[in-house]
Amino acid sequence: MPDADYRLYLMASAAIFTIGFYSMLTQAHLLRRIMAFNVMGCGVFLLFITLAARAPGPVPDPVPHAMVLTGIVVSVCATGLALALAGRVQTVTGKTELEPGEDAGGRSGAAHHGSSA
Amino acid sequence: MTFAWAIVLLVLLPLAAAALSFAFPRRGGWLAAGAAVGIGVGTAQLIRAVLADGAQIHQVGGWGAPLGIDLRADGLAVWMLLVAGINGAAVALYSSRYFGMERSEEGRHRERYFWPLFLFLWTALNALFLSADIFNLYVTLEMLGFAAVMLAALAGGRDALAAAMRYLLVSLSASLFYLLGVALVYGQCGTVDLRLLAAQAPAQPAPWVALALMTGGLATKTALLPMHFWLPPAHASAPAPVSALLSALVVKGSFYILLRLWFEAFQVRMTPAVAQALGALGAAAILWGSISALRQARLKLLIAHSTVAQIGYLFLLFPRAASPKAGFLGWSGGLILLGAHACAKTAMFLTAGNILHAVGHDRIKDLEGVTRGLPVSMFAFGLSALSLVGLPPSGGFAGKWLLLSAGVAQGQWWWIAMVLFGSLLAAAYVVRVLTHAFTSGSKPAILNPIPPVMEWTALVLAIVAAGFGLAAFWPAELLRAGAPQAMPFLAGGAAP
Amino acid sequence: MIGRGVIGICSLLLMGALSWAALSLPAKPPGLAKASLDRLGESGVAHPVTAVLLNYRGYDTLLEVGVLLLALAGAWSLGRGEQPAENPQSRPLLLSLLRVLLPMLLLAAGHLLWIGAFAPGGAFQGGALLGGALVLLILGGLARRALKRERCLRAGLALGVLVFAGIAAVTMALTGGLLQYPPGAGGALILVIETAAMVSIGLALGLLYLGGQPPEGARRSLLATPPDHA
Amino acid sequence: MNIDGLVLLGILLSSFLTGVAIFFLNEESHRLRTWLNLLGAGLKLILVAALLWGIYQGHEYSFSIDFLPGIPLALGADAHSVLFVTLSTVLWFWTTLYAVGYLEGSPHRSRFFGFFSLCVTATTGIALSANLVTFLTFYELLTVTTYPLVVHRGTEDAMRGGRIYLAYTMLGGTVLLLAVVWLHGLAGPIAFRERGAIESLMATRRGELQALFMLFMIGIGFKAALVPLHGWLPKAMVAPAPVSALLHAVAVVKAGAFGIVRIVHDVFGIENAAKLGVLQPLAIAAGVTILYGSLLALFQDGLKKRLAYSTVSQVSYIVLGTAILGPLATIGGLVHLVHQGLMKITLFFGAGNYAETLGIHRVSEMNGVGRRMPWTTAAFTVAALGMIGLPPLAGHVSKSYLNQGAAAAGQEWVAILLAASSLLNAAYFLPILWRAWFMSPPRQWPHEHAFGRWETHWMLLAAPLVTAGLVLWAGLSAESSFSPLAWVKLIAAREYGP
Repeated sequence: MPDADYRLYLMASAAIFTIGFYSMLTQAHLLRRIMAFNVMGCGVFLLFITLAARAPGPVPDPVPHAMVLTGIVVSVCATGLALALAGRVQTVTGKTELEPGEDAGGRSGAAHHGSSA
Repeated sequence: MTFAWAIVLLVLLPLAAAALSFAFPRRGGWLAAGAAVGIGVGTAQLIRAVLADGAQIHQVGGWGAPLGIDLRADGLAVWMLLVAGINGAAVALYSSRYFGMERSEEGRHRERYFWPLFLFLWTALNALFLSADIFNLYVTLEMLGFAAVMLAALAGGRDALAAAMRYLLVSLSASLFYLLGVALVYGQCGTVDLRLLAAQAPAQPAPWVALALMTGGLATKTALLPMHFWLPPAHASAPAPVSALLSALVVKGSFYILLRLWFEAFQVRMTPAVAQALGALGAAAILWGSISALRQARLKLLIAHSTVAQIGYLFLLFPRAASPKAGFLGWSGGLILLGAHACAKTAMFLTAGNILHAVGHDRIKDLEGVTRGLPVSMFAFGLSALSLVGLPPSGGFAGKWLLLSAGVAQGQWWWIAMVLFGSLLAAAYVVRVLTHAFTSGSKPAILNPIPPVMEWTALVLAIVAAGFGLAAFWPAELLRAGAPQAMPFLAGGAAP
Repeated sequence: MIGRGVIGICSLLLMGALSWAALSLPAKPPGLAKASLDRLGESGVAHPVTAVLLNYRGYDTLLEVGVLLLALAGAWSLGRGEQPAENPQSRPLLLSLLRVLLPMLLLAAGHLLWIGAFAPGGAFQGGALLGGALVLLILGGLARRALKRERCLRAGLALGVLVFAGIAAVTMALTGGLLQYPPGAGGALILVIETAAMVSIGLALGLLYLGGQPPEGARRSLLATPPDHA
Repeated sequence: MNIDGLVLLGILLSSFLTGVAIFFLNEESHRLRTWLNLLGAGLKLILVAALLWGIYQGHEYSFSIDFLPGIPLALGADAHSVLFVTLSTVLWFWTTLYAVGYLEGSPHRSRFFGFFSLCVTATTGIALSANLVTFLTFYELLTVTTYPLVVHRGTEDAMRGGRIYLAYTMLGGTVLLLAVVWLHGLAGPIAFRERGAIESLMATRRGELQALFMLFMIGIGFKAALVPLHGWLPKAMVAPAPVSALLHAVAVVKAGAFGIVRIVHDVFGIENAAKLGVLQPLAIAAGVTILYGSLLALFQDGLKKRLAYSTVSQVSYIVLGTAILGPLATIGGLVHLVHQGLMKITLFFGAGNYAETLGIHRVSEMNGVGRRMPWTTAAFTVAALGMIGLPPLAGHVSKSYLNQGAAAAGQEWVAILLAASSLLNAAYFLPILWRAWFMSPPRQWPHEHAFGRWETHWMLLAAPLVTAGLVLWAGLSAESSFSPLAWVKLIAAREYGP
């Protein structure tokens, strides 16, 4: 394949990662943010795959391949975990978003300490 | 050979114990105890080997980098293992009673899941400290992050879940930044081994961007200002032993990778400007963390904000250690401080857990007279405060002394002032707590008795934190004995 | 919160930097393609990706199997998950589909596991199919009895990690190297690891679908209600 | 390290272990605690006596363990150490006895005596430190262990006083830390034994050394209560009387004064310091402090406050003596370290007795108290007259040496200063004595306790009588071969030796 095609893939991976990043910061709904995480991940995996494809020689480089596989499994785990947690957050708080005000710890984070201790 | 068996004890054993404690939930405590003993033996063996023969390398599968993964134990790695081991063991001992105090179905549920998650966390830390491969580090980092988040969510309340959710999203995004950096590094250099990267030292733009991405991701996981926002709620709303693990150890995992990247793999890029920038963020974190700790109404939040400040101190290591004049002083100072902070912070959070359980709240202004109810715990708090403030002969003092000496050797007065000012602020916020606790008001009702083990574990750790400055020369020796040759800067400031 | 404009500008900058870095990568990257092919003969398998996953970088995979179990344990720590469909008979279409799909999925999983040694495939791919099969079973309400046997589930989930770690320790004792398979035994050991891992991966992926611990018979879910102001 | 060095360790451990043991005692075991206290204090006395005897026999004492990389934690016993450690040990014994009596029946005694013992450990540690880092370590330890004593009562007032105390001393400690680190960066580890380690830097680093000296004086000045760093001292008066006695006469202020002596004599070397031109400013600061403290004392009605400002003033006599070049002034300053301790502790014991027995806290309430409590008042009178400098009491010895030393150094202003200060001393002490002895007592004391046979609890009475006796002895036998003065002359001879 000519080199130019790879350039497209490289730029695409950068774009996909950035789109995911932008959504992660701007979206509020937890489900969307989890999806944003997956989009970011896709950008990274695309980069790995492109690197594998560009390798000189008869076959693609298997090392980035294996890394992607590992990365995908991790990201599937992460997604599963995040969905479970988001579901629990929704059950307990009744909301599908995080409150922005909590960031600096301004809200007393210990209202439920009695139960947690 | 020693090293290979140490890996079995340090990584495979806790990993298997984690899986077993998941399969047999009632045996979690015993499995953790077994793992702790194994880790203790492994760490001791490894320390001996490093002191005797210097850094150790093990090629997993016999392949060797770049094709295979190398594991490595040098002074830095075994020091981190030791810190994690001490704090991990203490938390395990504490937790053996902590979760059992709540005699409800919920309490049993928490206990059942605490042990596998805790063992995974410990496995991840040990694997992380031993890895010399930046992709393998990614896997350990994720394991660490997952375990930390789910432990933080274990409290189960509204705040804990929300904080854990935020923590998870931040942590996952940060990991992807790191992984993207790894991809770029591999594309440029064709290897992910730390030592081989150090040997290559390429000058192209891609590694710069990669390094920036990885640093950003790791700094976020370490909660360096301004990416600290997720830490206080997550650390404060978790169960006490979990808060201790998060503050004492988890943030140090990503910090450790930062050290490996900047001082080993990419040390040629460690320019004074980079060092100063990281140091400046650290200084800002000291200020922000301390001042907001002063303003907290609750004990656990105060301790969590103090963690933000103390992480700032760790980043002062960069401008110190990067200098040829003071390299080793700054390096050993920062790392001793790291160990001291870990012990002190664990002791503090465990104490806070005792107070919370005993009096049912942790509002600082209502802690009047708690000293009478929980003398051992408050004594532990006081001792760990010594180390946090950096009074001699605590480990905190030894670390600060070395950092200050490095600053003097470099003639950088601004940083010295920062370290000293931070100590005063730390004194101010711990005294706030002690003042209320000493005031003889109406005696707070001690609702629940605290098992002695929980009080004494905190005290022992506090004594370690407050006393290990007396042997500060030892970690310095350890750090020097196992200093890999890839870190030539460690020759700087050899004779303190 | 920072405004969207600022985030947008930051994102653009990030994208610029990423593109710049990615495009500046050497056109002929100094990867490990050649090295991994050269030493394929020693690895015990014929497919390079499987060789990387289970031999060259088998340690990554060991930890990764751990991560999978960890994720599942984490999800379970949140409490009981959702009750699967009450009545399988209400979904006739799904049931008839399952009758065809399930045997095929199982067969395909076994096939993928087996061919992983010399063609694309392996434990993860096989495990993914198994996981899918399990999800279908749960959706069809056919897995309810299996889900109640929590002890077996736990054992099956832990199996992959335990076998993998056990073999790592055993190879350590035999050859003095972690995951350094004795000459000639590589292929067999890898197959054992992959089989155990596939079972655990399949179970974990399928069970993650529940978003928590499998529900108990009675609809009693722990922590589902906030432990209010105790 | 040698086997004799273990004596040094024993001196520290005798009170450290006592303190730790007391922490873990049941609050109710009064008798055991009292015995432990006295045992620890007694053991320490014996060990110090052994140390004195050993030094007399020509033994060398040193003890060191590895501490920071390249810097040991080292103890030693030179002439300075012995002077201070003897003073603090002797006074501690009596203060302990006094405190046991004073706190009888009050809560939290385990905590109090635990920190009390740790506090004296820190003080003896300061005395026995053989290098700067060790000194710094015990100096900070002193801060930490005295804070719980200051806030012991746990009232709002106490907490406020404690906060101020801690703020001042922490700030001082931080400045001191900076100075120590800086000096280490310049000159390497500083052992007190190799006096004038900075000799080689005199030519090249003059400016830095001057700045360092200033930092040292500020850092230690906080504890020594040099004006304007003295603010904490009157505020810390909320502490129980034995603590005040300890702070003023044995531990904190005294440790500050001792530290200044150490820095001038053993870190810089008095001649080097003189060459750097830093002694004159120090002398002036001391002079200002002397006058300022005395003036403010004049206007205090609270007895303890008046004594506190008197301390501010008197401690600077030591600093003044140190800051004037010449053996006579040095002798005057150093001997005042001992004499001021003896006198001031007696005064505080007296004040404590008045408060505890009759509820008297103010000077204006002291009318006729001499008739009700003749023994206490007699001891108080001896100490107060000593402070004024009446011959043949201890204060007179110090002041006359200071006067001669200043004259020898050509600093005539000191004579005027001392005369003025003596007048002021008389002005704020004599009215007290007049009221106590010659005015008629009120019909009822503010808050009277009955203690049976004696005018007050026997422990409360024994301590001031003994220390008042020591004040007399120090003055009367000053010229004998075994007196504080004789020992101090030895130090001065060494300091200005050939």
